[in-house]
Amino acid sequence: MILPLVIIALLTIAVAAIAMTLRNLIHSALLLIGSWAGIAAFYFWAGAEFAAFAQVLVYVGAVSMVVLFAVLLTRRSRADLEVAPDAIGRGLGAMLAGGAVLGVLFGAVFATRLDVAPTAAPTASVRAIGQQLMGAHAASLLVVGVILTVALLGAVVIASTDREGGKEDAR
Amino acid sequence: MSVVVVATSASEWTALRVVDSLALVATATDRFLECAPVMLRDAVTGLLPDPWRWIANGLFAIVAIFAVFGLLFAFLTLAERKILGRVQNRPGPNRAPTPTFPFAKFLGKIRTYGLAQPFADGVKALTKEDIVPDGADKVLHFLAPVALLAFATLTLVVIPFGRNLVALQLDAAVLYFFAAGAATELAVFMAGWASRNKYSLLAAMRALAQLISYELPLLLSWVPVVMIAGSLSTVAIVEAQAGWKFGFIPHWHVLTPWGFAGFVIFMVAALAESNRSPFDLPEAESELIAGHLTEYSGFKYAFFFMAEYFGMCALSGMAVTLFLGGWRAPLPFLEFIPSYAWFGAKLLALILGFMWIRATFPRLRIDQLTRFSWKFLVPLALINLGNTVVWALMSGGSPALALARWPVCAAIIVVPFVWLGRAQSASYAPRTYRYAA
Amino acid sequence: MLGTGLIQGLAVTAKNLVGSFHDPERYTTVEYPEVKPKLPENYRNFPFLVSETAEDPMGTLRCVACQICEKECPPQCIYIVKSKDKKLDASGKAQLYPATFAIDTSVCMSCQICVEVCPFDAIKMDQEFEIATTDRFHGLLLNREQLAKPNSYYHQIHPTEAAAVDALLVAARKAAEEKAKAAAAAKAAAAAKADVARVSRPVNPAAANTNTGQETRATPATSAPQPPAAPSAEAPKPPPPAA
Amino acid sequence: MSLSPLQLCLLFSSALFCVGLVGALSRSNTILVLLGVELMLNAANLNFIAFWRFSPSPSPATGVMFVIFSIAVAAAEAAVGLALVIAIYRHQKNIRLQEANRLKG
Repeated sequence: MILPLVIIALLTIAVAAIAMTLRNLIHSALLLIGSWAGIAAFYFWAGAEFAAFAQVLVYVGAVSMVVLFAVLLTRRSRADLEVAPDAIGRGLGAMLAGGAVLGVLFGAVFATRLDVAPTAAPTASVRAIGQQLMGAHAASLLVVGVILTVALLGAVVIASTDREGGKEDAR
Repeated sequence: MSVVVVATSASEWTALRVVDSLALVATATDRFLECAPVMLRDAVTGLLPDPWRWIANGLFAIVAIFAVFGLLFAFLTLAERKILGRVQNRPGPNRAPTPTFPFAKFLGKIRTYGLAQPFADGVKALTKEDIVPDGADKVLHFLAPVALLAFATLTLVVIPFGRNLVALQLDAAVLYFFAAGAATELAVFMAGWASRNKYSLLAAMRALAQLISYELPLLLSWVPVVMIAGSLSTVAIVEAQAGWKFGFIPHWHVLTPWGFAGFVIFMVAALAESNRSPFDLPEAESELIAGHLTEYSGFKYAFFFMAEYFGMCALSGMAVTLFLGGWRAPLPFLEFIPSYAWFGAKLLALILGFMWIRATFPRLRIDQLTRFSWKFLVPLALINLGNTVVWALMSGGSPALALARWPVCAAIIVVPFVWLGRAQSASYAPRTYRYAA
Repeated sequence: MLGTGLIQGLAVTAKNLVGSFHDPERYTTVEYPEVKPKLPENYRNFPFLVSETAEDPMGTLRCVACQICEKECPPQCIYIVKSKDKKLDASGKAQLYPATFAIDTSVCMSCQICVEVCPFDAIKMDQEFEIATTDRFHGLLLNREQLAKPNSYYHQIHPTEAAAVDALLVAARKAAEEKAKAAAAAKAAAAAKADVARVSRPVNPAAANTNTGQETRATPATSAPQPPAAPSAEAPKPPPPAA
Repeated sequence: MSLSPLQLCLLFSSALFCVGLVGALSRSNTILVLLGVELMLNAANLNFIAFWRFSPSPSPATGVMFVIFSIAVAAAEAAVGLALVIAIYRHQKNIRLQEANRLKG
């Protein structure tokens, strides 16, 4: 019960931490995809199958593709390869800030009494989720749909070139 | 006769636990052939004490899948080459001699229509030098084929190969299938990028663009099935296609207007997802010298090949499950044939179709490819979704309404097909060159 | 409508798929080592030397070691050594013969110039393509014995061409005979008799179409109306100056 | 002291959050910053699932619902963010965040 959780947690955190320190963008993107998969494993462990598959489908399947595309489309220049002079200071500051947040969060977790008895896992059947989505959360579902559409259009508009007469290949 | 064990808790997701005892099998069917696979499994794993049993069952399922599909892969490669040969009016590989080691002196070489070819290929792949380019990303270069094969194999476990023959019964099995399948493009990207070869990288980018484009129609095409069947579980979807109308027309989804359209869209998208021929741009040998496969040799290359066939089998198996009634017999009096034989027959028929298409059509250009998806398949799949809603709403009413839904739903899908198809056909018109005279 | 063309295409391939099982005429390939492909008559790869008979190829080589081909060969893959002695050829005339005739097929570019320049129709293009060898130096250097092939073989591989060549040779021989007869008559008239030794020709079984000695070949230059043989026929016996 | 599974989950998510935070703050590459933000978002999702899993009276699938919406929004965010990255790259030929400090094109 606990052991799989610990393994998943340690692996995910380790993979994410390594990803954040690597200089090779592709490697860190791939490792981050691994950590997303680890999070999906956690969902699976917690009994939220649907969320786990959604996580894999969206993150490992779609977001990762967009990230890799962005990496490939943005060629790195020489300036990116050398360590910027302020990188060390910034890194130290980030570590400090991160450590502080970590301390606060850990302190809060430890200080709070959360002695919930680990009861039987709640079930979330696909049917129940579907009924919730179409019933109680129908409005939110619509809003999310609108957000996604707008985001898609916005992304296309932002990323598209605005050259004059750019219709040369549009046949 | 149908035993569908409802998932009692979500964490109980491992192993073939559909049928846990011979008694249950006996209720499922009394024919020997039908329950032979499960009986075999129980005979093997029954020796173990109870706590180990589900692990053993799971291992048995894994071994079975690898054995069956590994062998199927071997002979599909041969079948593909044979069929391609026949289509081009030549006999195909027919020379690999069957090893007759102890009796070689008396028998000489025996050529069994090239049936030994897969094994010769396997030996060749195993003994070839494994070349890793000097500038390659060694880890990713190794990881890519392994990951690809792993993901392709993962998709196979939720397909019901026969009555009670599903390795992993999930509540959201169809979602699982496509989640696992979505990861394959990651492996293709890894292969292309790790090779440090411009062609491979181009192939990787093409693969990403293509797979993203075709993921959408693929996902949209099976949503109607889920709507009608009311479940994401593959077993339940097969269950929903049980029975015969008038005693001889099976209730398969492909035999409805929306189901037929969904099936066709699914198969076209599946062709693209498995990088098969009219859409095999990532490995286009004439323009990208085999793309992401360029820098692979030996067994890693064989892994890629194996993953392609596994993916093809998985997608065809999913199409069979979703649209062609799964393991069900087409006619009532044919039910004496075991269910897995029916599944296998349908699967092979679809794969044969894949090969036939490969033998026929030339490769698309990348812009035609993406345009075909975004401007044709996706709108059509969305319309099909609405079509299914109309179908479902009209089925509740009077018999006249139920009869009227056939022409209505057929029209709803055929008219946009013709209309969108006209625009598509225009876009494939002879290319005009801007700079050439 | 979109898709009709696709279905037509599928029908074509399906027809092939089914047809190839019951209609062997459809096959575009043959099962090679067992079944040899029928080569088109114009196919050529490397030269061979024509001999009159199959029984004694070395004795009946048409080649007189004139070395025109050796000099004309663009990649210079022919190597000829003239014999010291002379030997009676098919027409009974004493001729030189190649003591060594070697062609390096790894150098030969199959241009057929040697065939075109040969005044004696002694070298022709072969169709033998199974010439793989494990020794790339000596295995590909073909000597006189390996190159010699009988005229009947030439008829086998290039029937029309061989027939034309033989017709020319026969015509040339007839013309030569007539001329010889006329000359003999003139001689007889002029110098009475007593030269019987010259007249009798050896009666060869293949003589009907293969009696193609130097003499017959040399004569048309002056008498017979044969344009193709004319340019090279000016230098009959001695090797001509290399052009 | 013994930790309850819920506390373990929360520690997991807070650690993941901090990894994302440090990454987002320290790296200068825009893509990596975006990925760090994604990681933080995922850490928050973890909490939803953890609380849903271990709550005394789990209402049906509320936590899962939250996560599904969150994933959808995160996907939108990633798409727009990476489109922005490409726009920045097109503009200044690199994707260093420190140099993207002009509003005017």
